[in-house]
Amino acid sequence: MHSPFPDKPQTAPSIVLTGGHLRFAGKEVFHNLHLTLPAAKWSCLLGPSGVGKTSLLRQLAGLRAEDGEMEGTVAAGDGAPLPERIAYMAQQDLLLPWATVLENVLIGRKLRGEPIRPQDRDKAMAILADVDVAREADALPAALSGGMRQRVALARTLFEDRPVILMDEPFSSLDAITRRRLQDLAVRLLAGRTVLLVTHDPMEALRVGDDILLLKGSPARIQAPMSPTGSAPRQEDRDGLWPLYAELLKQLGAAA
Amino acid sequence: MHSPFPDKPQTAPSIVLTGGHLRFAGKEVFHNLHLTLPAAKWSCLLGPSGVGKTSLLRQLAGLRAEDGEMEGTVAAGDGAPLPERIAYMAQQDLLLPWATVLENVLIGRKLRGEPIRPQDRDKAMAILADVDVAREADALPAALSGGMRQRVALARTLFEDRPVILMDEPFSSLDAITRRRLQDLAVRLLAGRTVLLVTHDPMEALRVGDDILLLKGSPARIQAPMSPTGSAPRQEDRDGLWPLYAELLKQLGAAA
Amino acid sequence: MRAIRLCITFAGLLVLWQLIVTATAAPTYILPAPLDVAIAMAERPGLLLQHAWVTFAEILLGLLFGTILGIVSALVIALFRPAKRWLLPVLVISQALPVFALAPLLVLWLGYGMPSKVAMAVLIIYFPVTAAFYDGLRRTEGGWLDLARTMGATRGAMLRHIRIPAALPAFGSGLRVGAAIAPIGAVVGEWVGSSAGLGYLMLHANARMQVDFMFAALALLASFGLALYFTVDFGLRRLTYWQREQSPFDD
Amino acid sequence: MRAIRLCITFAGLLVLWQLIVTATAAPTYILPAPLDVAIAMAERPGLLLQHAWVTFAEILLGLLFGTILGIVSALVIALFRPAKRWLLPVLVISQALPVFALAPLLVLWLGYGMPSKVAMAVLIIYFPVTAAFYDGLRRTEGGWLDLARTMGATRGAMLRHIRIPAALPAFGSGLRVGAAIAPIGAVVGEWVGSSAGLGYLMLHANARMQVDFMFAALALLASFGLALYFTVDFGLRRLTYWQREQSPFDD
Amino acid sequence: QEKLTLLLDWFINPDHGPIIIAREKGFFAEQGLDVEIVEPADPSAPPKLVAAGQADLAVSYQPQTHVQVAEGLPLMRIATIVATPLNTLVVLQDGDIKTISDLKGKKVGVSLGGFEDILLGTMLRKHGMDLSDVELVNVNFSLSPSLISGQVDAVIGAYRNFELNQMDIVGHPGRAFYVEEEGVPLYDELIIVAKAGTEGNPNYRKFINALEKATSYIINHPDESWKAFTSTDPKLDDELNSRAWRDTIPRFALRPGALDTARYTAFARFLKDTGLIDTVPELSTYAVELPAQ
Ligand SMILES: Nc1ncnc2c1ncn2[C@@H]1O[C@H](COP(=O)(O)OP(=O)(O)OP(=O)(O)O)[C@@H](O)[C@H]1O
Ligand SMILES: Nc1ncnc2c1ncn2[C@@H]1O[C@H](COP(=O)(O)OP(=O)(O)OP(=O)(O)O)[C@@H](O)[C@H]1O
Ligand SMILES: [Mg+2]
Ligand SMILES: [Mg+2]
Repeated sequence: MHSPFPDKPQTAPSIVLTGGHLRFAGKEVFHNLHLTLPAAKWSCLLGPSGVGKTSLLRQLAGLRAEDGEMEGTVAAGDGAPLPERIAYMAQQDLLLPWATVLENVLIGRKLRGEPIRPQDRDKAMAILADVDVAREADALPAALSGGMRQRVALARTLFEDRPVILMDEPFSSLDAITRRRLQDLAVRLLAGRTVLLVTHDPMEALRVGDDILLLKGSPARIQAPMSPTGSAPRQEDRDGLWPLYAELLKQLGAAA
Repeated sequence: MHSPFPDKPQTAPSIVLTGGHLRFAGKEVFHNLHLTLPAAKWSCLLGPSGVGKTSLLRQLAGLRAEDGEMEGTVAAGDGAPLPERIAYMAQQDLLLPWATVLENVLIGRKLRGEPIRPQDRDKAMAILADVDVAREADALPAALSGGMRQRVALARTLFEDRPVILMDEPFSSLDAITRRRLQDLAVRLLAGRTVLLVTHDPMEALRVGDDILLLKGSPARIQAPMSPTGSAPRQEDRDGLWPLYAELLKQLGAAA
Repeated sequence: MRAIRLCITFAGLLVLWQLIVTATAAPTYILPAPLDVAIAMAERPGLLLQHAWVTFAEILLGLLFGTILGIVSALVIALFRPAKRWLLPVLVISQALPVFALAPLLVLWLGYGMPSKVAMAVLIIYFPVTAAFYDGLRRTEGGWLDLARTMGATRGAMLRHIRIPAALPAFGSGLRVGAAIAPIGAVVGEWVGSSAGLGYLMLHANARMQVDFMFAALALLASFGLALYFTVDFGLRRLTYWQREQSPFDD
Repeated sequence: MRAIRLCITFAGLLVLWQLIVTATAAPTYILPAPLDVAIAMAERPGLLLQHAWVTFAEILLGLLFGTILGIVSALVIALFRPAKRWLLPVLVISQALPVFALAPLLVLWLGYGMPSKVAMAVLIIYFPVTAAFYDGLRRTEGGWLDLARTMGATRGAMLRHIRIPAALPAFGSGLRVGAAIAPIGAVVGEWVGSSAGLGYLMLHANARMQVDFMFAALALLASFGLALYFTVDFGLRRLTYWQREQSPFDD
Repeated sequence: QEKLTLLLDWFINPDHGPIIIAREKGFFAEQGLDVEIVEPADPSAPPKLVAAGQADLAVSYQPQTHVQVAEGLPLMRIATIVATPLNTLVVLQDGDIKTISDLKGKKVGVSLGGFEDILLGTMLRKHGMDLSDVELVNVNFSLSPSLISGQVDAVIGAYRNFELNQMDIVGHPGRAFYVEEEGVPLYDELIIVAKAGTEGNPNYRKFINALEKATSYIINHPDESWKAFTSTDPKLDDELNSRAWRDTIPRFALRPGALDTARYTAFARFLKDTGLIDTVPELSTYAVELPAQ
């Protein structure tokens, strides 16, 4: 099977958040939060809606809270600067309505002032084909369905090809079949990267995550209940995920 | 347990679409589509991303396709006019950014020029409590997380209290626990209504749907592979949904 | 803090002014220095203020009626398709015609009193407000309208609860422009015929080459214009409280 | 189809005009009837056209430079926080000062040729364009900016690929207003000092009480203003091709 | 008290002396008149508004009135305020232009009053040139500044009692060429017009009587009348106005109501010869001497 990525060895760092703190007027989302994302591993973050997952991801991505106070330091394990090594996929697709699907995928290069070479175009088209929206490459986002938009946003993130990937519910609008396929694709393409995936689907977390993280409570605290074994993407039956799934659901229920 | 709805018997009609047709420039989404939603039942619509589920729902809701040609007739089984008996929840939350959460829930009454009585406020607050955003009733949507926004949109739909409910992925941004809770809530509150639910989660369809519908192919056609027995909300193990789940996944896979 | 900044801004403008005078070596009858103007202002403060009130009243009334008229026109054009076809060209023409050409007509119909000046200010403010508000109205997010339709919204309620709030930011843009140019309307009106107001004073002084006094009136007018703009701006921010402003390069 | 509608619109305007004349019983020397004006126009078409070219050139140049200046100013204000604090008041003042008051100064500095009229048109167009574009720039959707930041966007690229496209619809609002009022700028400039142009012709005709001829010039000016507006409008629609317009009550 | 509305041609200035003195000294009141005075900024508007019945009387100019009547405005001259031309062609005293012949190829600023180009043309013709030998530039009301700043080489439309003093005060004295000495027939600069057909209004005669009394008061008491003039509005009290006042006094019509039919007829013929008007209407249709009551 072809890979759109040239074989460029990337050294993915671990990520460490210390003293993470976020408060909105009269509401403390989290407080003195510590978190380590192991290098070159997939961590999956689960937690009840509104607990602060997106906020945490934003802090890791170096973004500020619009109306809140955010504190804490985010650093890479290798001590090198982090920001330019991160690709961030937000909960909303954030496609630019005036740019075609292909242009949206290439936007990172444009924003960094890098030229769009033919091989960039090819790579983008290959990823679009992988997420099955290649046919719409020249369409504007307004002509896409919700799931197609999400897939374009995913393609944009994959295209960025960074050592650290932060994704906020990247598969939430996809049907079960497509979702599985794209999980497998992401695992393959993002092998060796440090990934944090926010998801609402415990089975998804178990299939692709090396570490499962739980954010719960108010102010929210991090728990790391389990680390499935075997290499991702795992299979429900083959890799014995069902007991883990039941366990995870129980823990989530306790969290809610 | 309290119910925010007064005991007003509603006769929910069946819905019949004949000759449904939708084409966008150079792309036929569906063609000569026939569909009957049985009265007072939950139908769940599954299908690959981009196949036309949202479009079909919009046609049933009496909305047009912005840049496409739409044909076909939608009628209620009892022959009475349909439009004013429908509540529609879109794939996006469509909250008004200038209105508080509570005002967003009450917006239907305002838009119809109906007065907001104290009991409307109480009912809205009760539903907001049910979906667990009562604490944010006076906040603006910008202060909510993605899942919270979706729950407000759900609350708005439930508040409308119509005999026909069309919902487009209403639980997609919710964590597993909240999602289950809200499925149960919806089943309880919408008992006796004619419901069409678009979802990507086959298990969700099996838990709440009386009929499962599959939209697949290009142009898309409707299939009705199964109708789980037992009253919703069903339990995975108790109601023997697992074999159905496997079967459904297989059919979806064939559809993709 | 804000007051200090305002003072500094003001001082900066004065310095700029003085620099221009010095640099271009402009004679007093072309561009007087700030000090000359200040002296002219100090010499006859009563006269200036007395005329200023008249102009301020005209400006405020013009802004009020112009805004109301603009809002109504934009609503009519946005709501009724035929209105758009027929009214829009009239509107554009009304704008492209120099108000001065219409002045005798206005005086003929409204006389030499305040109404004709207010009408002139209205004419000037009207278009930016109408055009911007109309632009906002026709760009309402489709999803909201669809939602409202399925809810059986009445036209009026849809307008009131969705289209108008959604168009408020655009309306704000237009009103800001309107507020900034309202003083021109009143002054042009006074030039057409009047016996009071800063515009009258200015023409009068200009005809006599009392350029310092003319600039004193001008300075008063500009100060009022500035105050009006920032008041309107403040009000509009309140009105569109949910809008978050981006100043992405603050940091 | 469009041509027919345009003709009907035009005829409608003529009828409206005639109605006003009839209804107000305005004497010819204040508001001549359309036919009188047509006759006046037919009598000296060469003279009218020759002066019209001058004015049209002034308007187009004014619109061009005013737009460019407005775009640059809005960018500077939006990008540099200090610029906002210091430039915005200057901008508002520049607007609150009646151009008429500045007109004699401009003429003295720039002479009686075309530059002073173009400068006047620029002054008039400048503010609506700047204000609207700036408004658009400061309201960029936060999510896009966040995305761009995580991608390591340069300031320039973020501006070019996100903030400017996102502000184009607002810019369009402003430019439409600018296009509609550009003719005033040029004509006011001509009134203050000129030896050619429709404004000059109008002053001349007005002084001679050839009101029908003056209105002929006015009609030419209005037609050009209308054509300019709709051309700009058409161009702007192209420019914001992804924008869907809502006319929710079409059906 | 009978109400009358009077539109001036321009802001109050010494040219309006008799009108202001009649008001300040109570001569209007004496005649039982209550005169409302309105100052416009566009001198071409008042005749239109009088013709349209928006006001009773307007201050206008004899040449313009001929043109306006020829264009169909129903106007009737009933009185004269300034009985000589005020218009001049002005150049800088120490400038290059010494005689009118020096104007060849130069720029001449004009305040478009509808008549200045005819004046200039006549003056040029006397020196063997015509209008095509100069470039006419509309400078609106910035006559002196445009001349002083060198934007134009001469201006036509400057008033001998006003612009000349103005230039002198700012240190750039001008030299005037008087139109009536360069081939233009004598005319009344400032007159009062009413709407044609209303000349039977008895208040008009009373108005003229008051003007006449005011004029003789001014001649007799130049200093008191200057004080009375400035008392209307303190901002009138400056050096320019006081010098203009002195220069204007000898030009006020001593018999405002009197009509010099020969002067009007000759001037109408002059206008027809220059092509400004096509026909010379019967004088009695636009100028009268109102009878005593
Ligand atoms: N404005 C448009 N112009 C062109 N094509 C469009 C437009 N809107 C929708 N489509 C096409 O119609 C098809 C159906 O879209 P629809 O939104 O109904 O899909 P869907 O089944 O709801 O998908 P999803 O599960 O991803 O939400 C898609 O292939 C989409 O590309
Ligand atoms: N601008 C704001 N003002 C006030 N509160 C805010 C604001 N933004 C977010 N919050 C609050 O912060 C909390 C965390 O929000 P966040 O988006 O991180 O949740 P989440 O875990 O991602 O939820 P979801 O699963 O629903 O997306 C929420 O309770 C929300 O109400
Ligand atoms: Mg989130
Ligand atoms: Mg959909």
